[in-house]
Amino acid sequence: MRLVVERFAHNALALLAVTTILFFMFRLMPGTPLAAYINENLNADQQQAVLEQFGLDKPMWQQYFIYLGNLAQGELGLSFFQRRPVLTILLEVLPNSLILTLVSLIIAYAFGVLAGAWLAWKRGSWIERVAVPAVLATRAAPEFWIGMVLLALLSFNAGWFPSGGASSPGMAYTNAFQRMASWDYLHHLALPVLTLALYLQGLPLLLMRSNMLEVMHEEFVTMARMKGFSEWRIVIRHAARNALLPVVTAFALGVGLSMGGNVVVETVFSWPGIGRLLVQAVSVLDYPLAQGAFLMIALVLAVMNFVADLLYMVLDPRVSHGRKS
Amino acid sequence: MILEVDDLQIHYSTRAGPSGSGVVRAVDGASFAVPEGRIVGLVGESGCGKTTAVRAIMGVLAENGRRAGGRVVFKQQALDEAATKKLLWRDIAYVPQSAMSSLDPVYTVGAQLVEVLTKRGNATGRAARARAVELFDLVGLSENRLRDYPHQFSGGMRQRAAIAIALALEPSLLLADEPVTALDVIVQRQILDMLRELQQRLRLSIVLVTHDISVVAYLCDDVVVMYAGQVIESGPVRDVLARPRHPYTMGLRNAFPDLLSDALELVPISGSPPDLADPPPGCRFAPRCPFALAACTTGTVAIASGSDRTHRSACLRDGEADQLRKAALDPETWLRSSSFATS
Amino acid sequence: MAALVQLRDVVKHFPVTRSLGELVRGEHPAVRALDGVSFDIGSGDAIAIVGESGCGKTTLGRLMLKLTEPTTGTIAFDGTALAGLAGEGLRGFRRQAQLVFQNPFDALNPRFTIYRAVAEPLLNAGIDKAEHEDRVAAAFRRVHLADLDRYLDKYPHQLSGGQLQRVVLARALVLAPRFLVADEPVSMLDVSVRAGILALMREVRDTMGLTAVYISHDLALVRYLCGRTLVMYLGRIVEDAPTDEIVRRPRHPYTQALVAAVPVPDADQPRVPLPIKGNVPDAREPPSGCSFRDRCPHAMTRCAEVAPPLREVAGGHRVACHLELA
Amino acid sequence: MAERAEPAIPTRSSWSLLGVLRRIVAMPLHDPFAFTGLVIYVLFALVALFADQLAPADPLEILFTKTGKLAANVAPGAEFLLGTTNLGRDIYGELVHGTRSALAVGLSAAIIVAIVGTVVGLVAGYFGGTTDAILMRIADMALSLPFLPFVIVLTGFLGASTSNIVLAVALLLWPNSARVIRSQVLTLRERAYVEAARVTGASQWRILFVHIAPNILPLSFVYAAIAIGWAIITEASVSFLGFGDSTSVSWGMMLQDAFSSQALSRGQYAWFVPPGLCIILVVVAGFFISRGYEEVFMPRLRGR
Repeated sequence: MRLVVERFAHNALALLAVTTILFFMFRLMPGTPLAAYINENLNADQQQAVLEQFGLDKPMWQQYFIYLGNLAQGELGLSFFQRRPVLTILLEVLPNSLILTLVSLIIAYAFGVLAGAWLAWKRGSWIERVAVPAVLATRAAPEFWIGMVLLALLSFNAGWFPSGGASSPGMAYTNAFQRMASWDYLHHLALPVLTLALYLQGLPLLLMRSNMLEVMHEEFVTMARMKGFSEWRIVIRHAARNALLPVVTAFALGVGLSMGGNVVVETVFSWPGIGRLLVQAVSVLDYPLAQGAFLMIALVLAVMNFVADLLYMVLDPRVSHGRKS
Repeated sequence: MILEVDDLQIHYSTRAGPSGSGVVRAVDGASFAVPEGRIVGLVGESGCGKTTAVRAIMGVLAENGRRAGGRVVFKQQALDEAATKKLLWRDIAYVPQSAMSSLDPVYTVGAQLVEVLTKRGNATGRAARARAVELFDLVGLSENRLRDYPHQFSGGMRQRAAIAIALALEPSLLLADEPVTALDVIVQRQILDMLRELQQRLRLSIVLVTHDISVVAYLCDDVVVMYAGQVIESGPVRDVLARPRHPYTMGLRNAFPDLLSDALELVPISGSPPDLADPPPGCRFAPRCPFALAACTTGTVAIASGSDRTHRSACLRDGEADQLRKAALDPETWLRSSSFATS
Repeated sequence: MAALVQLRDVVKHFPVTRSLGELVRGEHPAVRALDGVSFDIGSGDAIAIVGESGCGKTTLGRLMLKLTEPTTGTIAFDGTALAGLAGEGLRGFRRQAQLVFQNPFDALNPRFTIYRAVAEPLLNAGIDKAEHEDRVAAAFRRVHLADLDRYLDKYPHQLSGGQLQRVVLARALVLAPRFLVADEPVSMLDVSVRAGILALMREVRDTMGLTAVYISHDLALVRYLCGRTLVMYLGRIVEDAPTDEIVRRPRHPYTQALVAAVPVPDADQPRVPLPIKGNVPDAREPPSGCSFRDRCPHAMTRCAEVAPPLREVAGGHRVACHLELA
Repeated sequence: MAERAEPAIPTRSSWSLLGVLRRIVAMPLHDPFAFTGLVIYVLFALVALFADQLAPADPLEILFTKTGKLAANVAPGAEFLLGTTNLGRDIYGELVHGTRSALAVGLSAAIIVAIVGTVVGLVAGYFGGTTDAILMRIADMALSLPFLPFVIVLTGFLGASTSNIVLAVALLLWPNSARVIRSQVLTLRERAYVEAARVTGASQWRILFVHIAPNILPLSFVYAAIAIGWAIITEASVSFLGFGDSTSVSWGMMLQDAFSSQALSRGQYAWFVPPGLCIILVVVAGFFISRGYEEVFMPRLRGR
């Protein structure tokens, strides 16, 4: 329990630090600080409202606390261009990003863990000698480029998948849930998921492989062998269970990391997610929206960091159960 | 005899170096037997092959190791790989040196005990849990520690838990590899006393691998002394320690501290054990032996029994054992190393 | 004879990570590695510090070499308090006090040749480079690594454990120190090699007139090295006496158990039951009063109330036990 | 006594840091992975050096056919090895010149990461205490920033220049190496031979630089090699998103051009496949080299 609180505090502090960095980044940008919040396209009333809301006429340190207060209430300002509250826009696209990320991560990790364990078992074979450099190459490939190649081959050339977006034009749904459960949505989701999964499987695969190789030499695995257990039981119950520990942490961290990486994949496939939103906002200098999107990604990262810590605690009794004797 | 090891050869392949052939003969023709219901100490210095021999019996050599020859016979049955697999843990169990690294860190000790009982024995879950309580009681651990993880145990308790797991399926032979080496002297004594008591109560036969002849003297009935991959002396502990017949055992006896003896001198054996990738011809101890003759450096010396049939030694000058033993008590003897070492 | 090393009420606490509750209550839990240790080491003496793992003996050795600082209490070397030493004073102390390590395989920098390793103290002490070769050669002769040139350009991994420990000893002796601490100097070595290193340590101690401290868990070995032995239990000295007294007439119940537990290489040894039960308690929460009382066969009510002080019960024999003091 | 042969044994007088450097340089010769990586690096370095000879024309020049029409979307052939873009630029020329910016970005980020990471890791690990706590909290902070979004925001707002990208990458990557180096220093500090150096009176700085740092150097190289890859991928991603430095040719920019001008739907593989392969090759070379170093210098990871 104490550890849980500790890790929570740790991640919360990190998030606070990120928001602080962001605040000063926007203030220290070239031009007047006002430029970051007020766009000449807004009418006078709107400008006045923003001025007051963010305390832009007050000293910097007061602005900082007003900013934190606003954040705490989910008040992220108005988008310059959409003229809508930033939070509303973010919440609209967030599910798309989360679905994309989670689905591809689950596929990537399920595959990576199994294939990694298998490669460890195949150690010294020609398969391993070919597979390891090949997997390294998938880690070295830019995600967006994988997406481009898949798009050209499977969408434009073969015509199997739509080339972008989250739903075909003209489709109407009664609610968001129904839309996401539809075949059309899944059809659009497939290529971005494939791209991300292809990129993401490398880390769990290589991690699992090297952990397995290491754990297989642990004395407790040899002991399991001496006890006469079946090879299956030794590999799964003892070796893989221990080798999995660091991979689980990597999974939760991967959610946060790939939320960042999604930026490019979402752009390639015009996937209406938070990453694409960030890119669009930055390119049109829509500061409130860019800041909001960035913070949302940072928040997901912090939450997933915390989940990673919790998972590790659950899985590793050396962390969760203190020393007794 | 419950266990007979005959001419066992274990080779490790290593990258060929300038000095070696690339094959390390870790165990090179070792033979010994374990009589039913006795505790046999397998002693020797690091790298003499004692641990390798025991792990070979359990069928778990490192990947670069292989059994290059010899026979292991358990209760009249020759052990090949398949036969070993069937016997493991049910008839022959193992107590490791470091119980910390040999227990799986992510399961409770109780779960690991139950796993053996249900997957290798034929106990049901409920029966296994009841038996686990019994076993913990047997080794002097409280049953509520069954729910604890290995890292929550102290060193001595972990060793007790490892013994409980070894005894789970009521094996008749226990191979214990340095089971008390990492422990403090008081805990060590507690574990040794417990092993002796369990051995008598459960009619166990035990092979105790150790480098410590004091532990052998305290616990064992018989002793097998190994040097450089070979058995050089064996017999009842009383005979071997009081009247060693092989110069190496004599030297070891002189080099070993004794809390109660009046002698205030420890005498080292000069030199160091040979490189097992390129062992010297003849008796492997000859280069360090103060009594070596020219004949010792050629041919091989088989282990042979002397006048009393149970005490065997592998020394060309076995006939002069009594005179050599007297000379060996004089520290001066060991100061001049073998004349064949340098020539 | 004047004391070369003097320890007074030395306490060393290692802080442990605090729980949230302890944090709120403002508590500072700590492992009491040493809990009020006082003794003197006369110039030229050789004493042994004996005890089980976790009793604080290694911490004590590190404190005497100023490798760590005591929480409270004072340690003086040749009349100077170690606490105040810095700069030139500290360098002067380093020239006089040396350490021999437990694990010779780790005590030498794997990237240094044997020559560099042994010459390093000379370099650090600012001794003229022209003298280095001669002094290294002299140190090698002292540890009987006779054919010098065979070793100088070797790296540690090319030597055996016994040879390495001789090199470690040579490095400790190259500055001709007055004080030597040896922490389990032979426990990592093979039995047949141990005796040689022990004999060598005794020899250099005698010829160089060193004051020496041997830290060990092995009473049987200590007997060959030291005239006087301190027995430690949970951070305290429980008995301090000539080694022969400790071995033949131990007075503290813990020492008695320790002596009884040591096996001897004799099949006909007496097998007396151990007069002790249980395990060493958690050093974070030692029992009140005498820290040995919960395992002691003679424990009385008084033992829980007052910690027995270490007092002289016979000439040169000190014991911390109410039974002996009564 | 078995004597293992040690390549390049320094003599009694040699300085050990030099010895380590020599081993670092000699290492790739012993590891097939690292060797491959090194060969790839050397090849790309040669291409970057001789870019003007390999593709003499200005890569941004707009080409016309003999009839005076824009030479747009010409298929690969003898005249244009990889064809031309929709704006009539020679793809092969862009590819060759793009090597320069890729290597420049990669190497400069790697150098910053190696230096900052090593210094911070050494100082935090060796001196510990408050210094350590502060440095590690800063590292935590940098690590909790979402990587690519941060680079995008920084370059998007501060201006799209190569140096800003390098700066952003370095800002986010140093904590990884600093943390690993710090934990390595922590274990080294406990080694008996480091304690031995203290007992024999070695100064703090001598211990840090003579006894500890040489063991850390290979790690710095590992992380530098990885940073090269990350920087190049990041630069490509940022360029692809349109926040790149528009004054120089880069592989990322080529990919952006291809993407935005519908090269994908036209199936102009010769336009967008080669830059991607180049990125993979350079980045994977870094991975190979870092693996090689890990295997040689961190035996724990060695596939026994």
